[in-house]
Parts: sequence; structure tokens; C-alpha cells
Amino acid sequence: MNWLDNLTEKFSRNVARTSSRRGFLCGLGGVIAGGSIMPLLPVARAADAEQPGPPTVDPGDPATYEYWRNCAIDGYLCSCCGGTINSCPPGTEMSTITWIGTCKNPGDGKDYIISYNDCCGKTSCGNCFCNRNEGDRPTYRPHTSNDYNWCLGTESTAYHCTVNLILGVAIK
Amino acid sequence: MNWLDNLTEKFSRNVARTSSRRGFLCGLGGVIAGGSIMPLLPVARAADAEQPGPPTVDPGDPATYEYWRNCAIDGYLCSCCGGTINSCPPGTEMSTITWIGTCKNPGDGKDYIISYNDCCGKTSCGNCFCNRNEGDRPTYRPHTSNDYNWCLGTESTAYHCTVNLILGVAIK
Amino acid sequence: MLKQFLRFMLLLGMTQSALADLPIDKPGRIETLPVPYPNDWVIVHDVAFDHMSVGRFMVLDINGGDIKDFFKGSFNGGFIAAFTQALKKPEMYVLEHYYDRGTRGNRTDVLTIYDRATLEPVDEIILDDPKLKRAEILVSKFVISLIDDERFLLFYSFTPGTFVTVIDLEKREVVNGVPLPTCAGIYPTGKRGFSSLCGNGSMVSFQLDEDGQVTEQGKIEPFFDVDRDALFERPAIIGDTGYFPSFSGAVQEIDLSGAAASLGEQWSLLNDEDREQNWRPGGAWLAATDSTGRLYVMMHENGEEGSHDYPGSEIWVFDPDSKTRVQRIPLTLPAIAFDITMGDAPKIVTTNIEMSLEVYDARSGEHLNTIADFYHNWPLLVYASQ
Amino acid sequence: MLKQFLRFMLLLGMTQSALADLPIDKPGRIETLPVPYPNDWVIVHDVAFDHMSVGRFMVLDINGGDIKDFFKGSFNGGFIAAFTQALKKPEMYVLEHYYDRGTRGNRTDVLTIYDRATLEPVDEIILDDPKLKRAEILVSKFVISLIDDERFLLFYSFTPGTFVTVIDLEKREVVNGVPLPTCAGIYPTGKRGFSSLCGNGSMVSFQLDEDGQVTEQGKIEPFFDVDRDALFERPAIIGDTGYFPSFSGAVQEIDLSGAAASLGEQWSLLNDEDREQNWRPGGAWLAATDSTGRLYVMMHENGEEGSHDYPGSEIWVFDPDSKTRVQRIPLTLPAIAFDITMGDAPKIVTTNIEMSLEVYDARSGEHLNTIADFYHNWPLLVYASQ
Repeated sequence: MNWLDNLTEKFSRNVARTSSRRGFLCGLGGVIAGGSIMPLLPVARAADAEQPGPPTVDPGDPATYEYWRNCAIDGYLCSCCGGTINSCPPGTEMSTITWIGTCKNPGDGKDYIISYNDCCGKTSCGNCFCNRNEGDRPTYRPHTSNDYNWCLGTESTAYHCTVNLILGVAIK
Repeated sequence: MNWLDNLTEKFSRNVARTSSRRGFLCGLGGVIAGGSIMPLLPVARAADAEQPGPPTVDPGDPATYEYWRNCAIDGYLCSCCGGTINSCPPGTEMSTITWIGTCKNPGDGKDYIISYNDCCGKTSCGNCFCNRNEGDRPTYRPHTSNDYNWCLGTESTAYHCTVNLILGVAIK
Repeated sequence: MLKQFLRFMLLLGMTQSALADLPIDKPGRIETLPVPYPNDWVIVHDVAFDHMSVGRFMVLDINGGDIKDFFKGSFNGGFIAAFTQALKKPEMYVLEHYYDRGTRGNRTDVLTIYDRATLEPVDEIILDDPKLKRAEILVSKFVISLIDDERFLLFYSFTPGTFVTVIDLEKREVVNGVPLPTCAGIYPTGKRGFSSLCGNGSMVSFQLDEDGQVTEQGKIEPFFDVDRDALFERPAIIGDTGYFPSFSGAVQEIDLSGAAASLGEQWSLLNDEDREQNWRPGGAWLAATDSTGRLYVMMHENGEEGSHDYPGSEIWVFDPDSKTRVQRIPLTLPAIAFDITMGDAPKIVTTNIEMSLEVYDARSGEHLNTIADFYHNWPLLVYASQ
Repeated sequence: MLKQFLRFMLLLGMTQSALADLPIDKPGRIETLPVPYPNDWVIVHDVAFDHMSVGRFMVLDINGGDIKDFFKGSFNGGFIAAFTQALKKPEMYVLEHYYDRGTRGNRTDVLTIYDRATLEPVDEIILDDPKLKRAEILVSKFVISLIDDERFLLFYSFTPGTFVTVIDLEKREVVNGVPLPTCAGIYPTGKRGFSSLCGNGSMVSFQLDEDGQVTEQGKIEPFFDVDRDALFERPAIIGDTGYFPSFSGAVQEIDLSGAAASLGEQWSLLNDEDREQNWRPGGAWLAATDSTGRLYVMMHENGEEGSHDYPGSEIWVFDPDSKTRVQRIPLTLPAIAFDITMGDAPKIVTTNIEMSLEVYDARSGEHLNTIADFYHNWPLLVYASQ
């Protein structure tokens, strides 16, 4: 889904109109210029984990606009809807047909292929609307277009929120 | 319908919080204390009309909270929805089963029996929500209770907006 | 935090090849909720007044710091649905209806049964008797009630004929429609019955048998003047006693323990000073209780005819035994509704006039939390989760 | 006004008995709208993004002073409906679907036909072929098109198989589903045909016979690079020519007059200075024309990869014959979509980033009006009323 990132504007007309028009508030996160890759809340996952092997890094707060995996998101973040970054809220169904983005993890510098899966079957979550369009292309190339309702192959096509799943590291 | 007169608050948090909590903004009208009966926009209807007989007065703007006939209204004013004070918007159906209020016309000093008829069959109009409860009583006395959805006897009971019709002058 | 940050800087210092790829995510994962819900979870009815066909109920953790912490899930309710929940089994009930073209076309009335853990509809009971269509009333919790150890679900029907419809939840079917005189409200009464307030200031009571049929009726002759000082139909029920506030600030106790309701004491929420300042009860939901049986009533100053729906600026706490006020809790923002969580650390959850929720310690009155960001919603009624 | 006021004071001075009772109102009155709608009326799609099952279309007079003046009526559209309107008969078409339990249950797809005067649904065509389910695309007007003098209605189907479904509006039935390669957009072409843009940068064209069956196909081999500089699928169509802006600010003309689309000239919206400032086209609806055939494109500064949906701060006006910019219209507030009214005094109507509408004189660029108070709505796409 697309072009709807201005809602918070409507409810915050007292917010300085000089703020960036490009990135819009998402949830309780702040407005971040699209190009910024500095993690706000660095979290070194593997450093706290117990399994052996080389560490991984996944910096940022998944419930914010600026989180790196959200680079082509367009909809409500399931993290704000009773789900998580990669799981749907209770009572919804995850779409198996998705659009794809390629997002750079600022923690390890790698480009990851991200699948944006819609969670479906309940009315819109309404929380943490985010729209970023890096790599988004028009509807005539569906698999990279976030303007479609991607609740497809599900019992109900009613859109609720969107998770993003790592499919792998992109081959340059 | 009831208790929903605070919506505009939500969208105007920068408005001074010291303003009256009793009367709430309705459409583009102002906040008026419930007891006020001074007409804001005096309109002497019959004075402009051509039929003979004694004149009538009906002061005020029907699309405002403070208009005298709205003394027990609870819902969206049809005047703001493509209808008028006494006619429904296109494509809706007027309920024939209603609740009743008694409102004083500040122009002639008479108490009128007002029937609040809901217009039904489309989704909520959403404009000019008004809630005043003079003479409103709990749901165990339905004919003077505005907490019900009064879209009854219509093909669809979906609520859209409310008109108010003069049924006659109240007998003291 | 500093420690984390140093670790992170350390990791950044490594060569990229020293960092493993993030793991591939498994598709299809769906969250479930713990049952029973913690005491500090509430269920909030978003009535969606301007999109009534698609209201919903939100399960919220009132301790949440921001929306991703407090939002646990949601389930739909069509057209100002009515809601109640079982405590002995993990079921929640939504009384709702749908049109096959959204707001027009053929209507289907249904009691939808949701599972508390999965928030999925697990069953539905079709309600097709045209004379028993439910009343759509925005803010009465007492349009729907569970009685008989949660076996029967009762709901108020208004077409504008008035009935109480009886659903047997074991048989999953409607077993009766009890005709009412001009009355409303369903207050559980006695072993397997209910009472309703009536338009002439009286109260009627009914007892049902195991098949949901009426076996006994009772009546309290008119005991209040609806024009001069109406009772709110939204009491707090503490034990077997209903505490019904009146528009002017009286409280009428009604004993609901017997086969028929009987009149209890009447007393006042107000002292002389309160009366001078015209304090009155009011709001969309204005009375509640807690695990210790105290009575909480939402109050506003400068009351007058028509002010019974005004937002409350304070919640007053009474000891119903001594009939004395034990506390005044000023609200950070005036509120239109509230409920109180169960357990040993009860909390007041209000819907304020900005349609945000606020959390107060019910003991100290301290303001604990604000739950905002309901951008396009109408989170009108709060239900403690158990 | 003073005269009226004096009259009123005079009336107040009379004894009450000298004033007649106000007349009793007749129940049951329903308004209707004038057909054709005046030039200054628009139809605005409230997509209700957070209550998608119940979006709607609002008929608005853009000269209105406040909401009671500008709001003329509304009709529903379920689940990001698609909308188009006939000009030769008073019909408007809403492509939508419904679930029998709101957002779940059995799905019914339908083309609902509304009467322009009464805003009542006068007919519907059930769409029950599972492989021809419509694409739900938030902001493309070209997912639905009328061709053949408004006899055939075409819509884009995506399941994710891609088809163009052909409805015969006279027979009121689906007569064909034309399979597409990976393409989208329905641009009326030739006598009774359409073209679509494709994922490999090509374009396909089809001509239909009187039964809606394909008689001719055409193709423009890949002519643009989707990765490097994609064409928006939302052109302005002026006469028989489609003007397709590209992400970077080029315009590709496509001749749609023949049986198959053919490539026209390519030119740039930008001069060197514009390029330096990184001006680009963008928005939810970013191109339109007026009765004199000028091309309007919404533009934003400091464009970059991913900025194609950014709100526009200006609308630039071009003479398509000379391919030169004739005007820059700065917007009072950045906008995400716009359309232009027909007639001799065209007006630009934008949806600004506060979800209010703004009206500008399309000739002078002067700001004329703001239409606000869409409290809980998403008035996303503007349609000139004819």
C-alpha cells in the first residue's frame, strides 16, 4: 500500500511545518531522512546470544520507520499490532505471495532480500503506518510493487499489517 | 448515539485545554455553553416569505451545535452531509421510528416537539457530530433516549446522519 | 545501554566477513496470547463511530511504554457490537451483524465466539428471528449478560418491540425471547435470572428454568421519577447488589440476590459542599468496582439538565458499607468512560476526551501511563480482562 | 444583514401570540442532485485506509465555504474500490467486493452501478470468476476504463495471474478475460481496444470485437529500463496521446489512436537548473490535463531513488505541442494527488499532506479555497465530475 504516510501530519498540525516532507513519522519513532543508515538503538544480537559461531548484527528498532528492513515497506508494521517483525498478530493469516525489496543492513554492510508479507483477515491494524519506496517500481512489475494489496492466497484478502522476512543475502 | 462529542478535541490538542468541556465543537460552529439561547444568526423567515398571515421566526444556523432544534441531537447533522435540517442526503432512507425532544425556539419563545429522524443505509456521514442531551433519558425510556441507533423500520439499519423535524408546539 | 553500545562498536570494528549472515526467517508464524490474560490487560471497544460496520476490540497491556508494547491483538465487531466474556472458559462473545453489501443488502445477525488465545472466531450462532434483533446501543455493557454460571447469554432486543433474547451457550442456540414491558438493561439476578429497569420508574425480574423458559416474575413498583431524577441504567454491581447512580447524585441500592430484585437503601454521593458546586455523576461509563468492593463513580462539576453525558473531571471512591467517600481522584484529562482492573493492584483505565487511554493507580490515584496514538479509532469502552 | 437584523428585532418586539407557529415538517424527504453535475463539483475517493471494508466516494462542491456547503452526498465502495463514470448516461461505476462477515467469510465481487442524481445503487453485476478477481491497487485510476463509447468496462485482474476483464455494460455481464503478460494499466486505444505497460519495459495493445473478444494484438518492444528510469503507470491522456512521466523527469508520448499503441516523442520536463535541484515528478496522482489540453505534472525537489511517491510542492504546466513549461504553480501545502475540473474555468483540486483538499485557479495558479474537516477520512483521489 502506498502514499499514505501523511496521516500523522493531520494530527500534528502544530508540529513545525518545516520538518522533512520526505520521511514521515511512524509509530513513536522520529522523522529520519531516507538516506540515514546510522542505527539509533544498536542491538548486537549474537553478542547476547549463547549459540557459538560468528556473531550477527541487526541494529535498530523494528517498530520504527527507519529500521533497515523497512526500506520498501508500505503499510502498518505488525510489530505495533500484536505481531513482531516476522510474525503476524493473533488471529490473522500470513500471505504467501509477496513483494520483495533489497535492503542494506547497516550493521554488517550486506544487502538482504526482504519479503514483505501481509497479515490478513482482520480490519486494518491502524498503528505505525510506514511507507518507504527504495526499489519500489510501478504496478506493471508486481513483485517489486508495494501498491498492491498483497493479501493473496489467504482465506480473506482483508489487509491488517505487514511483516518483513529475510529471504537471504542479495548476490551483487 | 452518544458521548462522542470529543472528536475535535483529538485533532486540536493545541487548542487551549481551558475551554468549556461541556459543549463541543460541531462542524465549523463555535463552542457555546449549553444554556445559551441568544440566536447567532437571526433569520426571520416569514418576513422574507410571500404568503400572508403572521410571521414566523426560526433563528440560527441548522448546521451548528447551538441551533435550538438540536437540543437533544446525538449524531451527524444531515445539513453537513448533503441533506438539510429536515431532509436526508441523496441515496439514504429516513427512519420512521424516532426519538423525541422538546426544544425552546428563542425566536418565538415557544417549546416545540422535535422528532430526530435518522437517515440510514450508507456508512456514517462523519461531518458535524453533535451531542446535546436536554431531556434525554436512559434507554429504559426509549422514545426520549438518543443512545439507540434509531435506524429502524428502514431497509438497512446502517446509521448515516440525523435530521430534526418539527412535530408541533408542546402543550405546557 | 553503554555496554551494549560498546559491544556494537566492537562489532563494527570487525571485518564484515567476520559477521555471519542474519538467519532466513520462517514464513507463516502467527502469535498467540497467554490465557488467562494478565490482570493488567484490558479489552477496549473501538466503536468506529464513523465506520460502524467495522468496529473492533483491542487487547491492550496497560503497562505498555509505546504502541508496540501495549497492543496485543484485536478482533472485529460489526455495527456497534456488544461484548461480554466468560471467565471459566477461554471464550469471548461479540454480538454483531453484517450486511452482504457493507451497509446495505441482506442482514445477518450473529453471536460470534472468539477464542481468547488465538483471537480467532471459533463458532457463531446465527440470530434470525426478526422480532429479536439486538438493540444497537453505543455504550451499555448491560445490553448483554452471562447468567447461570455462564451457560446462558442474554441480550436486549429492540425492534422497537422490547425483548430479552436467551441463548443457551451449550446448545449454541436461541432458546427464548422474553417480552419486556418498556424496560431495558439486563442485570443478573438470583440463581438463573435477570432484572431490567423500566420507563415508568419500576423494575421487573425474571427467573428462568434450565431450558431458558420463564418460571417466576417479580416487580418493584415505580420507585423513581424518570423526569425529575432518572437512574442511570449503568450501575456498578458489587457482590449481589447493584449500585445505580441517579442523574442528581443519589445512589439507589438494589438487591439482586433473590429470585426478584428488591429495593435497598438510597443514599447520596454528595455532601453539602458538593451540592453547592453541583457535582453530578456522568459519562459514557461512570461506575465500577474493584476486587475489594469499593464503588467508583465518575463526577463532573456544574451539572445541569442534559449534563449526564458530560466528561468527568474526577473519580470518587466510596466505601459502600459506610456509604462514605474515601477518596477523590482528579483526572489528568476529563474522561468519558473507565473501568478498573482486577487483582490486588487494581488500576483505573479511563478513555479521556482526546480518545486516549490513561492509567491510574486505583489505590493512590497516581497517574501511571497514557496510551495514545489511536489515530482513527474511537476506543470508547474499557473492559477489565477478567 | 443589518436589514435582516432590524426585522428580527422588530419581530422580537411583537407579542409572542403575533408570531405564528413554525410549520410542521413533512417526514421522508430525500435530496437529489442535479445532472450533469456542475463543472466545479468533484468526486473524491475516501479510501478509508484504516477501515478498508467501508470506503466511500464524496460528491463535493469545491466552491463551498464550509462543510455544509461543499458536501453534496456520498456513496460507498468496499475494499479500496475502483471508480469510473460515464459521461453519456448518468451512471457511475464502483468495482468492489464484500465479505459476509465484514473482513472474513464468503467473498462477493461486484460492479455496482450508481445513479448520479439519487446516489442509489441501481444495478450490480456479480463477478464470480475466481481467476478474474480485481487487483486492489490504492491509487491507480487506470485499473478501470470505459471504451467503445462507454459500452465496455474493462478492469485489471490480479490473482496474481494478470488479466483484463471485459464487462459488456449493455448486457450487464462479463464477456471476456484477456490474459496479459506481466503488465498493468488499461489505456483506451483505437476504436475498441486498450494498451498496458509491461514489466520488461514494453507495451501491449489489444483490439476487441463487438462481443469483447480479441481481434488484434500489437506490441511495442521494450523501450524503457524499469530499473534505471521507470515510467509511471499514471499518465495524463490528452486527446489520443498518453503522456507518461518517468521517475527521473522524462516524458514518453504514446500514440493511442491506432489499433495498437505506438511510440511518440520523448522529451524532458526539466531544464538544466531543474536537474541541478533534482526536481522530479511524484505523488499518488501526478499528471492531469484540462479542457485546453495543457499537461500538468506534480513535482518535488531533491528527488532520489524511492522518492517517486513524495508529495509535490509545485505543479508545473506544459504546452505539449511546444513541449515547454508555461507555468509553475507553487502549492500552499505539498500535495499527494490532484485533478483538474473541466470547462472554461478549470481549477486544480489537490489532496494535501494534511488530507485536506485545496483549490487553485488552473490559469493563474491562485489559491482559492481549502476544504478541510475530513476528520477520519482519507480523501486520496480526486475525480473531476465530468
